Amino acid sequence: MIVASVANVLVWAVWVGAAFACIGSGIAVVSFSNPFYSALALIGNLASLAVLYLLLSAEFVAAAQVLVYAGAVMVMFLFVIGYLGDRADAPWAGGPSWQAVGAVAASAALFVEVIVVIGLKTSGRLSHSPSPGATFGSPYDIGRLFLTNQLLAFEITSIVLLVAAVGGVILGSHSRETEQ
Amino acid sequence: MSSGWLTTALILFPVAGAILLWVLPLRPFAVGSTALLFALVEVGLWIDSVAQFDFSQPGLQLDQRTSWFSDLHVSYHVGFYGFSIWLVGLTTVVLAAAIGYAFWAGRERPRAFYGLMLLLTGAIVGVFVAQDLLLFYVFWEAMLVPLYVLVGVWGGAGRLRATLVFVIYTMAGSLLMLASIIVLGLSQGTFDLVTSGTNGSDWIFLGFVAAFAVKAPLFPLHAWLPEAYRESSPEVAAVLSGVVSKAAAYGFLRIAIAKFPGPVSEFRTPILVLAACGLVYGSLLAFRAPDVRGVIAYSSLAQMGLITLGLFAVNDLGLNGAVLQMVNHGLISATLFLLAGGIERRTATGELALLGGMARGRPALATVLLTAGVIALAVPGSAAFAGEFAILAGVFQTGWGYAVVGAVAIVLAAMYILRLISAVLHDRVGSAVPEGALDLRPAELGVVVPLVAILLVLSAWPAAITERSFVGSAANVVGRVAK
Amino acid sequence: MRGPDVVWYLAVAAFLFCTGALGVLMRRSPLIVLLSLEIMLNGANLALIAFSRHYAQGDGQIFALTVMAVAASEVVVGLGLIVAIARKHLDLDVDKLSTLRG
Amino acid sequence: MIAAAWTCLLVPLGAALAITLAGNRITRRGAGYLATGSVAVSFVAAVVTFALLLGDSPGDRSHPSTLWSWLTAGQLDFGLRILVDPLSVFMMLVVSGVGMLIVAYSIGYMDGDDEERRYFAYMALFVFSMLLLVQGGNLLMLLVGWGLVGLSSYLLIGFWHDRPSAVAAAKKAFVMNAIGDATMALALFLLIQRTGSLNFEIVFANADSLGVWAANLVALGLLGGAIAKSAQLPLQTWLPDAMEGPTPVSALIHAATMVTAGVYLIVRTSPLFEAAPKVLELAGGLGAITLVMAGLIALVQTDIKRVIAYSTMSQIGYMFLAVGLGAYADGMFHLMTHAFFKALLFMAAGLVIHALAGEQDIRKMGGLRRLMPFTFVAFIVGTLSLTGIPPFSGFFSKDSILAAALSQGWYGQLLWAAGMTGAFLTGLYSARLFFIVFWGEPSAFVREHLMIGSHASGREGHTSHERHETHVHSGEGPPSMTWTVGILTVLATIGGWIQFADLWTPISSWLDPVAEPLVEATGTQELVSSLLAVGLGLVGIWIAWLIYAERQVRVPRFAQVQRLLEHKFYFDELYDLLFYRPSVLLATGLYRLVEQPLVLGSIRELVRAFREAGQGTGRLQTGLVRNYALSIAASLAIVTVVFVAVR
Repeated sequence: MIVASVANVLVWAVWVGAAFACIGSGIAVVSFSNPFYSALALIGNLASLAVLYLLLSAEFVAAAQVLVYAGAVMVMFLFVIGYLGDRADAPWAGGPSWQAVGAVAASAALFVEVIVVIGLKTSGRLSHSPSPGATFGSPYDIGRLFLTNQLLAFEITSIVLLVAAVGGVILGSHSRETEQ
Repeated sequence: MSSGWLTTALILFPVAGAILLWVLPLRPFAVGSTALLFALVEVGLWIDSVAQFDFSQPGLQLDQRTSWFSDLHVSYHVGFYGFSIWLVGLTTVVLAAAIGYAFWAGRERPRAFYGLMLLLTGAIVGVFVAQDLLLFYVFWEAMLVPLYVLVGVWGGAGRLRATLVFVIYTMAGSLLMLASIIVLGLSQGTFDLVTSGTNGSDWIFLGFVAAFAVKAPLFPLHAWLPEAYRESSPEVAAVLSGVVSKAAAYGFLRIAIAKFPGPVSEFRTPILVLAACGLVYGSLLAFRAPDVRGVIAYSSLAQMGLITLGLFAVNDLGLNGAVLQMVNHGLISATLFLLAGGIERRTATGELALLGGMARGRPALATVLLTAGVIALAVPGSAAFAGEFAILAGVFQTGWGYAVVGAVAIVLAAMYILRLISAVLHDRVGSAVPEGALDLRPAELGVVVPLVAILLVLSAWPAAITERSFVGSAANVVGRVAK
Repeated sequence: MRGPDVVWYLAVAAFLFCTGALGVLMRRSPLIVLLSLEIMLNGANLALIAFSRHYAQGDGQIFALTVMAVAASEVVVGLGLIVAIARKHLDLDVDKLSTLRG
Repeated sequence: MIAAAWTCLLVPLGAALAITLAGNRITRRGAGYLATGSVAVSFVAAVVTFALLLGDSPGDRSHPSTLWSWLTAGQLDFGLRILVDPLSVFMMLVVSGVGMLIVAYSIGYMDGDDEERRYFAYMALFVFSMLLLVQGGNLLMLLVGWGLVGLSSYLLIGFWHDRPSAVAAAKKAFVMNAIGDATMALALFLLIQRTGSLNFEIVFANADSLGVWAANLVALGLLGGAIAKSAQLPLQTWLPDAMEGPTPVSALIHAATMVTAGVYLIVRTSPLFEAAPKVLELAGGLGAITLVMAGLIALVQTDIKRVIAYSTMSQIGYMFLAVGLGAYADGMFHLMTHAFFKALLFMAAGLVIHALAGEQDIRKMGGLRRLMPFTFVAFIVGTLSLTGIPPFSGFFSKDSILAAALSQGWYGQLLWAAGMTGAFLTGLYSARLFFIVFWGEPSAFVREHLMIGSHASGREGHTSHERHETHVHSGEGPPSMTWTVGILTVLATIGGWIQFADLWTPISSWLDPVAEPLVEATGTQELVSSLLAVGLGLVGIWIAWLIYAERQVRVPRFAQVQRLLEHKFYFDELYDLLFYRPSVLLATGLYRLVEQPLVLGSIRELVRAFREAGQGTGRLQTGLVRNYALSIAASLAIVTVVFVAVR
């Protein structure tokens, strides 16, 4: 009993930490004018998200998150930022344009709406989640799903990746040709 | 019932011919002759269907029905009524003549051309025999698409603009009809024309009327008409004004009138007034049109107004006369357009001011054009007179004013047709008429004379059609068709 | 379930999504726009995984993984474009790339 | 009898078709013989029909026959139906008899024209149409024949189609007749609505129950057809122009048969007209006005055929006068004698024209008496008969009409006065024509053509094609022309003797079962009318003698009146102003003001509107990614609200 409540408090503490780190790093990504710092903040964001995933007992996704994003995607970002150097700097625009006003309004409205919907419409149905099985979120479970029920998604994903790889290659080579 | 296959064959046979032409790498001459052969066999099939049709029986005959979308109650349902068999006959004959003319005149890209003509044949026959709303719509569109191409590719100098206007107008009409068909079919629970009941909705009715009025065309929705009739090749113009416009009139009869008794009586006056306006308006413009095709085109507008008058009189005389006049006008305008094509080939112009004096030394041309023209102006005793007389007598019972307007139009018709005849055949020899311009060639005669001969036979015996269009009272039959 | 309810996770996810959207809508640097897009996708992923946990169904996680793959692809193409733009010596400013104006 | 009647009707049609289809496989002369033969067969068949009908009792002489249903609609059934009764047989005899003579005459007259076959096909078609008109067993068949004679008239007036004036005249004739057809058709529509049939028996049986309005409208519609076909006021202007056609055509169609169809129509549908007595009186009044007016115009015409054409209008005016007063048999009797003497006059004129290589202007003629003695005699007989001098045929028929008018109250007496004026005018203009053409010394023009021996066989005014001069004949034309003229001369002389009112009336008793006369003149009235009319006619001839033969008196000059007459009372100008120009203006105006801007312009406007709408919405397409993203986000926000609110 005490162990359970202590564990509960501990989980809450971890959650609060991770959640705020997540939110903070997210804001940071959006607001830095130097993309390098933004990218670094995104790494923080990804890491804190991985923690939240772990709390949701999605171990495999958390691992994939760290490996794919932090390991691969972020490296790519950093390479590009490094390649661009000064030109990558993105100072904030001048005064508030109607675009900025509209952006803030739309984002805020979306956020409020989602919160309202969660608060009003779910009315407790989302609390008291049942305990998942022991293998939930494990690579075994994910792998089984991928190769049985979600085989199509798996294959499509692979095709998307392939197309993206080809696209990346073509974009690179094409621009080289035009340079010459 | 095995005879239903005959109806299906009437639709599919020319389509099969079209596919054959597209697939087989034939040489141009072989393509033309194959197409003509198919068209003539199609006429033979129609004659067979007339032989099998029992004109003393009411109701649908030679019918065939297969479920298509069963949950929407859409089916492939085809069959003949008395009046539709004549329109199918008109279609097969005019299309055969048109293909024959094209074969004689020669067309570029023959495989595409003749294939489209055969496809058009099948589609128009389909329009006349379809007994299901959705099927009707399918055939309707299948009829329009080849026409767009035929006008747009093989037409004259202004063909693209003509096609554009034609497409815009007919598309707008077709979409209104599609909306009406969907609403009507869903509200009835079935798309079947035979089993579905009547409907009282003004809006659905007006949707159909708009589509048919554009296609007919009725005044003032005829903006596409002069250019389409002028710019397309003669045989396509013949099909357009001879047959395709009749599909619209058939739609009025089979759907707008038979399915909407309430709205018909409500909107009859404005429709009749528009039709009467179109009759006089078309006649007047035909009188002033500067070229051969213009005269025929505007006279077509006038004739469609007349046919609409007869249809919306909704009585025995009007309906019988309208069916008769549909066949008459189909044959007449096809003949006239083909002759106009022949004249244009010889003189390279259709301008009436440049023509003249072609009768001397060209007895065949003079005789055929004169005969067709005289029938077109509905000289008493001609088939067209029988049709006009019945129509006007019918509409007289609805309102005497319409018949008076029609009588004025008879005089105007005399004026514009005589103007056409004398401007082409008589007076001094026109500046565009070469001395050595030939008389009609045997091939041309072979195309045109059968049409004129049918008209002459109908002149002697118009009751051949009026006795066999509706069993008993026409007004009842339209009601009975509607159930 | 220990710790906060799924609702709280969803709130965080929503906030992340809206923050990312704000970045996409306001920033003019294509790099930061891409980064903001990542934030948006991550927000969505968080929501997917939270629901997956709530219903004890693994399919949500599959979806999240797919999203990750798509995000990776998107980054590849997006960065490729940015590099291409840079090579053409164009300004790295989305407001100046308006060739598609009607 | 029925078979004979059908034979009579259909043989000319067969000939017309055969000539048309045979094309060059039949010789020109062969076509002429075929046409003549077919009309002769018709005549024989008509005589047979007549003989058989004589065998029936007078009250039982009506025999309808239907070949097949011509037009049906529900309960309505209009058959291809003929009616053999005294009236139709009377007309059949006149039409096929006179027709046969004139077609035979044409063989000589048209000899050498390079479209002879077409001519004879048209002639045979005309005879068929005219027979259909008179034999038609219901009003629809009558209207069919009515329209077909109009068609053949159009074809034959415009026979020389490279002459613009001929083409214009043909069109004018057809259009004016189409007006009459249209009013007739309207009358038929009303009858169909009221009686449900067009068969004569049924329609006539219901004539009294039509109601005043309907009866008057029906009668007016039929009268419209009658005056258009018979060239009576106010639809008379086409007939003089119709003289553009070959002369035998004028003789057959525009004198002997077709133009008198209006008289036949009124007699045939007399029960309908009797149900509308005012309209019947109107017919008589129009006839009276026309007969005086045409007589006046004839005084100043210089074209030989036009003078005779106006005399035709005038004589048909007499017939209208007669039938308008209800003297049906008298009208028909005059129709018959008129057919004889007017055909004779035209054919005699044709001989003159033929001899003078197509010249029709009487001012160039003169002194033909000795050069064409046969024609001279024929012309004398025709003129005297036309003027109504006994014992020639016109006297008997015209005087019974005038007597009938005298017995018919004040209105009849008014018409009688008009008829008397007409008798005087007839004498004057016909004698004028006769004296100018035949009296005095041969004119230079005549000498050139007839005395130097160049017997050119010409066709009037038709000189653009090669002359056909292979046969040599006397100045009076080939035998085929002269013998027919000879027969007609005899007929015009004795044709009137078959009825002499009050003493000897076979025609009246033959026709009375069909159309019971409304008037019966007394012997005194007959006598008074005869004496006065003959006297006035002789006075007219005498004045003409003084002016044109003796040249003792100069033509009185009244410039205004003369101009009025030469312009035919300005009817052509009036119609041009009232109908033709407005309709041309209307057509042009409609094209400029409605068709161009509204109907054809509609599509242009539509295209413009779409283009502008496209450009407008195109402005939304900024090309800026952030704008698009913002619109997506904003839309998402809005759609979410909608979803939440709606659920």
